[in-house]
Amino acid sequence: MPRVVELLLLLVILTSFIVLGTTRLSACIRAVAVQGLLLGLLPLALYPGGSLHIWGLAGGTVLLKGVILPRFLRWAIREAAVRREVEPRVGFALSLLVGVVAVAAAFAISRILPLPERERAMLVPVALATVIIGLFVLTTRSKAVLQVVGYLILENGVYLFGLTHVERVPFLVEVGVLLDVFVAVFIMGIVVFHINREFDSLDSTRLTELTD
Amino acid sequence: MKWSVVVSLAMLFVIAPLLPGIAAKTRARLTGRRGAPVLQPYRDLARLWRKGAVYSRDTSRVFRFAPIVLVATAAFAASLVPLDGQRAMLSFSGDFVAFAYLLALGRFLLVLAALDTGSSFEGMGASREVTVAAFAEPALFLAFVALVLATGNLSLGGALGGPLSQAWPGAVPALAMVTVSLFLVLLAEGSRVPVDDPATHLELTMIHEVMVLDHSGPDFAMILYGHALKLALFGSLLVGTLIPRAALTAPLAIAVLALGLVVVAVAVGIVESVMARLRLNRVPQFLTAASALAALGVILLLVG
Amino acid sequence: MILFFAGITSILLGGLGMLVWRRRPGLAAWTFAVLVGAGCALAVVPAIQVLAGGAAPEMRVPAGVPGGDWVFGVDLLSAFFLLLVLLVGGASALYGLEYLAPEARRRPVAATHLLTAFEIAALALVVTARSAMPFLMAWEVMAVLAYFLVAFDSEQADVRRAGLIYLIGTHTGTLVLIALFAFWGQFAGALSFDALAAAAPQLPAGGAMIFTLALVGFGFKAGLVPLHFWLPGAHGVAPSHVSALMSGVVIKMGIYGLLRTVSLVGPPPAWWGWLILCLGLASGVLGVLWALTQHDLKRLLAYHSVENIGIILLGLGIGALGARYDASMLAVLGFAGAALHALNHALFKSLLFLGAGAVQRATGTRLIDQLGGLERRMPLTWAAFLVGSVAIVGLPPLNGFVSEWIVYQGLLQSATVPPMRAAVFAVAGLALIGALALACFAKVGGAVFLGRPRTAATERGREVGGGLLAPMGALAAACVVIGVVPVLVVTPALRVGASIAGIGTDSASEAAAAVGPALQWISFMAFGLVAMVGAGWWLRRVLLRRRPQVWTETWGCAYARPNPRMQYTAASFAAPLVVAYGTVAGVQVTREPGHFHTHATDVVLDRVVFPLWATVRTWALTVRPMQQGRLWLYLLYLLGALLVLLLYLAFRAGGPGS
Amino acid sequence: MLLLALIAVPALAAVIAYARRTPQWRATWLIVGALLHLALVTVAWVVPPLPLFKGWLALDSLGLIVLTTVSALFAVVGFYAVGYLRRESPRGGRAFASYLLAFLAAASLVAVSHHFAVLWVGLEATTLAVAPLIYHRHDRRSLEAVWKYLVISSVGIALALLGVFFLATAQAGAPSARPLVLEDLITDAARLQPAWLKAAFIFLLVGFGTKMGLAPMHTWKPDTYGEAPSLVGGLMAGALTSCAFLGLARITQVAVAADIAPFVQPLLLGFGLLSLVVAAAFLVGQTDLKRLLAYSSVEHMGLLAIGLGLGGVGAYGAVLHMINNAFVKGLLFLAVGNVLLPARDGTPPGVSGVLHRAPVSGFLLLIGLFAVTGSPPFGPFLSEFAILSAAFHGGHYWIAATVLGLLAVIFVSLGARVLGAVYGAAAPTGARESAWLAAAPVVLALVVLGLGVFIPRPLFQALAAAAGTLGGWAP
Repeated sequence: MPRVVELLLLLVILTSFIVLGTTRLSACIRAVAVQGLLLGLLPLALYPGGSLHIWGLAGGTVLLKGVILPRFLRWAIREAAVRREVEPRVGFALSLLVGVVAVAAAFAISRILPLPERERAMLVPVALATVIIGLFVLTTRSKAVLQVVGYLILENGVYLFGLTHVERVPFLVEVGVLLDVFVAVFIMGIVVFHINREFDSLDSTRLTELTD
Repeated sequence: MKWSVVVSLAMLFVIAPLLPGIAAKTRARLTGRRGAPVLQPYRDLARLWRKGAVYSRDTSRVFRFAPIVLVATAAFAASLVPLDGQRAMLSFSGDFVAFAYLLALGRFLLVLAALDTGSSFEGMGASREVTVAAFAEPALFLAFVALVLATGNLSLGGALGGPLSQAWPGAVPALAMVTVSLFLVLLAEGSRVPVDDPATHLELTMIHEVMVLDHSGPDFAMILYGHALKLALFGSLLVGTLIPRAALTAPLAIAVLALGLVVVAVAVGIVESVMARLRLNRVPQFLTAASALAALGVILLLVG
Repeated sequence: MILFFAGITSILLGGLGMLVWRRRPGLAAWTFAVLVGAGCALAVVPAIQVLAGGAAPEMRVPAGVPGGDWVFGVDLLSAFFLLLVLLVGGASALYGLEYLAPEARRRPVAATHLLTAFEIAALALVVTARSAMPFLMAWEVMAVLAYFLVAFDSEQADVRRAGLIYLIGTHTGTLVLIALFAFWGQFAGALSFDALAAAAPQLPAGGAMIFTLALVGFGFKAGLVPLHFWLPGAHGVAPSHVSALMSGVVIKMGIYGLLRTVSLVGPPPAWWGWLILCLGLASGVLGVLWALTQHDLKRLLAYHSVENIGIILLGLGIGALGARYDASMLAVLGFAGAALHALNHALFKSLLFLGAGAVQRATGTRLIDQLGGLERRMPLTWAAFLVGSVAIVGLPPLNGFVSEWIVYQGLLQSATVPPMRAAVFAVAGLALIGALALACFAKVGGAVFLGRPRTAATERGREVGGGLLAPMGALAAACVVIGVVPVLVVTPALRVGASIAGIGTDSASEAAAAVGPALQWISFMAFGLVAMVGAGWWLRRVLLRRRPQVWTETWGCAYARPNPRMQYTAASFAAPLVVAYGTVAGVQVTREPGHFHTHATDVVLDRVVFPLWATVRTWALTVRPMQQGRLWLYLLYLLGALLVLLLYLAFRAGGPGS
Repeated sequence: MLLLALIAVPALAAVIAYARRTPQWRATWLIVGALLHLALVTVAWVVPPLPLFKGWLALDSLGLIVLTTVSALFAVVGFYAVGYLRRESPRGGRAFASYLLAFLAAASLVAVSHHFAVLWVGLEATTLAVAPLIYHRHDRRSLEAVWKYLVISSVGIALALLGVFFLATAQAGAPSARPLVLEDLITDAARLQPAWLKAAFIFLLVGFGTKMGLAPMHTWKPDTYGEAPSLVGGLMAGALTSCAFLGLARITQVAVAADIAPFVQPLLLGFGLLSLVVAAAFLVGQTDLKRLLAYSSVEHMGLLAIGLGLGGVGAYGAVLHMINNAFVKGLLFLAVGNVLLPARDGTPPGVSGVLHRAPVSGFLLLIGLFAVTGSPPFGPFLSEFAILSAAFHGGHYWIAATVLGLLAVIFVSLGARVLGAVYGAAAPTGARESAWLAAAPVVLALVVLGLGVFIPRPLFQALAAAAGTLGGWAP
């Protein structure tokens, strides 16, 4: 059911845009949570009547990316007694513009690339766009939490691309990947937590002691 | 070994002290004085030879060895020169080097002796002596190179003895230049005007004289003699280059040499009377000129 | 070969003994002396056999690393340098025992002796290694151990600095050598010298690359101008027996390397020969000029090493040109002169350094203008030092004259080979070098040993012990013997030269026949000179026996009370020459009233090396802002890299392999 | 079965060590795990283990070399860790041993995996396993260090994952093949879609390059190595980089098989040279000893990339250099650790007089200095010689010249700093060097020296085989 797929993908892009455009941390985290849910649903939409593999994948994704990680991030910032605004290095409007450009570029690129199967054509550009947006967030947002969020978006993009051939990449690996992402974000969260304690701020720009 | 070699060598040893005398006489005459008799140097030597000696407490064996070494090296250097016009007593390929380095050995000891006294004047003289030598040496060696190129023979005896006479016609300008530069070197090595002035009385302007201030008696005699011998040696090199006497019979050749030496001495005297002594910092230029002349000669011989 | 390795083992054991018995210094010293001495004696046997005309032994060891078997052997060239290594090495090592004894309380002297022994072994292996891998390994071990030996007085900052500069110089050279063999290996199946030699014909441009790399790589070690900048400092600050070892032997490894390269590749291109000749002249003249300006006795000696390397290079250049232009006689003479002067320089330079060490032990200073009048206080040291001085100035009747005479022979004979006649001009250069060296050692001998002591410490100086005098005596004896009976070493040297030029021994014997009579005359001259001086001495004694001999003050030209401070200082002594040649040597001379000063720092170091490094440093520091601790910047670098690669992909997508 | 054991043993040991109450027991289990692992590796040399899980896990010569290197280094570091834990108990020291063992497990997984996704998982696991170790001091500096390390390497590794997927996409042309399995990728390399393959290579290069620390993705390295405890630094610079290098080598194998070498070569050479330049620039006048080592590590990663890029003997040189680098870095980090242990916080700029204060460590530092700068007769000399020969052989004279020049600059900087630390006036401190702490680096020094003068036959054959799969050969 390609329609559903495209709808989901559009939603994914939208969630990314929200992260780009919003001013509040909590909103960003919520957006990422939603994106995680969407990613969880995508396999089902892509492979209707899917196997145990698909269901497991969907379930795992929803659980990890949609529920646990966002929760965890909220916990990480809870104690932070600092202002919760985003304070980006690049203004929101410009960020959104970049987002749009990224999407356009992604579509342009995927025009060049010899794509595997046509009916999932849209998957690739969206994946690329998400990746680019994730990297953009990582580099332009100064708050540690937001960088974690950016990393999550990046991961989601990669994951999206991975969906292009779920049946080729076996379940075990998917699980491994998910686990790794989970642990990575988990540790990052802990570090963010410590950053809050040490610096009374989520602002990672303060972390510039180590230089040459 | 032919008698002529021994005789010529003996002749050189005998007339060596005459040359400073002649030079001084010429100079005196040209400057309108009567001057000391020509044989004065012999008298000085004899007097000194009979004297006792005065030594500085600071001096060591080096101080007393130096005069002996000076004479010995000069004598050996003499044995390398073909005085009878044909062959030298000692002759081997590359004995140019031996010639120069023997004289250098004598100089080395003499300089050490000067420093041995710890007198600032003698130190100064020694310093100037080595400086002059450092500039004269290249000129001398270039002259040697020129002789080698002209004659294709690597020994003094060989070069000055035989083939030089054949070489002259082909290479007059080159050899002329070499002769001139040899003369300039002679003036320097013999510590003569315009490099040094044996007749001056102000220590600060002396080179050789001030270096041997502390020597006395027989030691000083040996130094004087050795120095005269050195002058005679360069003189005979000069004569040998200018007038190859291989063709002549031995007695004639020896006579020509003696005459030539006298002429050289007179020439030295004339230079001394017509030229002023150069300021010390001009001496290098003077000797560099000598090197340049010799080098020019070498170049001419290389291209010709 | 068995003997050789037995000797090496014994040397190493001697070194280890120092460590084993470090609680009992006496015993350790004895074992060291015996084992090292015996080791040198043993290992030198094959060298002498080969030089005497025996067959060249060789030994193959299966290698544990790629590059073919490890071959060790003693051919003529190796034998000659092995001789040098073991003679001087042994003497220095033994000298070290007593020399360092006073330091034992403050420093790990045992370790130093151990390193010295190992250094000798490494040197011996360098000259016997017959394939690249063991050669490079022995080479680097030699260089690094030398560094540790130099850094003996590591408390002092200047020692550390000098050591570091040495290390940088030598390691740069090693890198070039690695490049040399890496490049050469591409044309040869294996890295054994035989294989490399076999590959020589395939080398592009007649081995121009090889010869260039060899010149730089080995030049650093040999310390030829302008690659000498590390040398004066290192040789100046090292313990004296180490300086002797380094100046005498270690830098000769550079010469060995050059000669070995020539012998492997064959006649080098003409430009190389001329280049070597010019470098030789530059090193000789500049080295001695810089030496004249020195105030530190050992730095002065170090600069004379640069000078003598120059003389060696003159010989080498003549040899190379002769080989190129098929003038076998010249080739033989040139290479033989180089090898022989290497040996002689090793002897008298180490002798001089050991003498300087004795002076330092006795007076506690190396500054020439604080010494003086030591002739009375240490006559034997002075005798040895005088021998060394006369030898290094190249005067008859000592060994220096012999080798310089052979180099002169080569230079003069180049007049007979049309393409290389211009080389005769080098004669003037060599003459100048000789005259300047004479001036310099007149200054040293006069200021250090003659006249009157300039300081109280010097006043108190006393003769050093036998442990220091014996090695000096041995080296001095060697200098005299070679000078008086040159034929002993010249004949082997000529055969070495022939072997380097790769031409049969018949041309060697031809050359020997050519110089034979001259050698006899030289011996005769030497004996005659000694006899004559002796006779003169005796005559003088007779004359003055019953005549008044007055002992009084030096005649101060009517100045009543001369004092030591009034003596002509070494700096002033050298002044006229320094002033006259200052511009050539790039030496600044400053005159203030009553004070005359010449700069003794190294010109190349100050004007080239340091500025170069400063430039590198500034460039390096300009990129430091890259690492400012800003995470987002770091991520941008990452993205930038990715972007660049994607662009590359976009452009190369149609490229090969797609 | 053996392959599984290689991963399971250290994992189990980690769990047990965590469960144990007393530090003594944790230390014991650390040693036990390390030694058992080493034993298993030795077995693997004798009896080549069979592939597992339809060839996902297999042990070819390249993997075996990496595995052995990691295991041996880990064993030594493990012993060192025991002494270290006695000297100072890091906060959260309870898990210290477990994290180490977990790292070993992950590294083993990397070494034995012939499936790119599995390899990726293992690599990411190694990243995460060491993160807590970096942060063990729980102060601002280490916090900053671990944060940057996590973010940068996670981003890198995420890109690598994308690369893995690209690789899978490229394989679409060969439906019969087992997806992402090395053997199949190589066998029908001809049928891979070049564009996707190239894209995959690029992303994997960036990703694995980030983990290796190739410039300009190296930025986390100085901070991390500077702050991590020196034994962790040694493990990262020695073992972690080797794993990352293995990843790069794997994709290079595919690239070579699919003969897109002309595309790949300039990339590897470019990154290698850039790394050398950056390392040289940052080594000049560097005072902090650990950062010094970090940049030196960047330099050697650059050499590895250059070796891979040159191919031929260079491939052999690269693999050999990987081994040497691992042990030398271990040696240096442990020695520096001994020097700095008294000084708890980072590196005091003016470390000097080590030779008087801690003679053994000082001596080891000297050995390390000459080894790491590729002086004979130490191991790195042989590998750098091979790489240089490859450069000459390929006619890349300018590369050879550049490398040599940079090596000279690097030697000056390293030499100036290390010798300054070893010699000079001793900083007064009562710290004596314990046998535990001194022994480990001594062993490493012996290994480095041994590899310089003797390469055992089996190892050489393994190297030759590995070089063969990388389109190269042994000298």
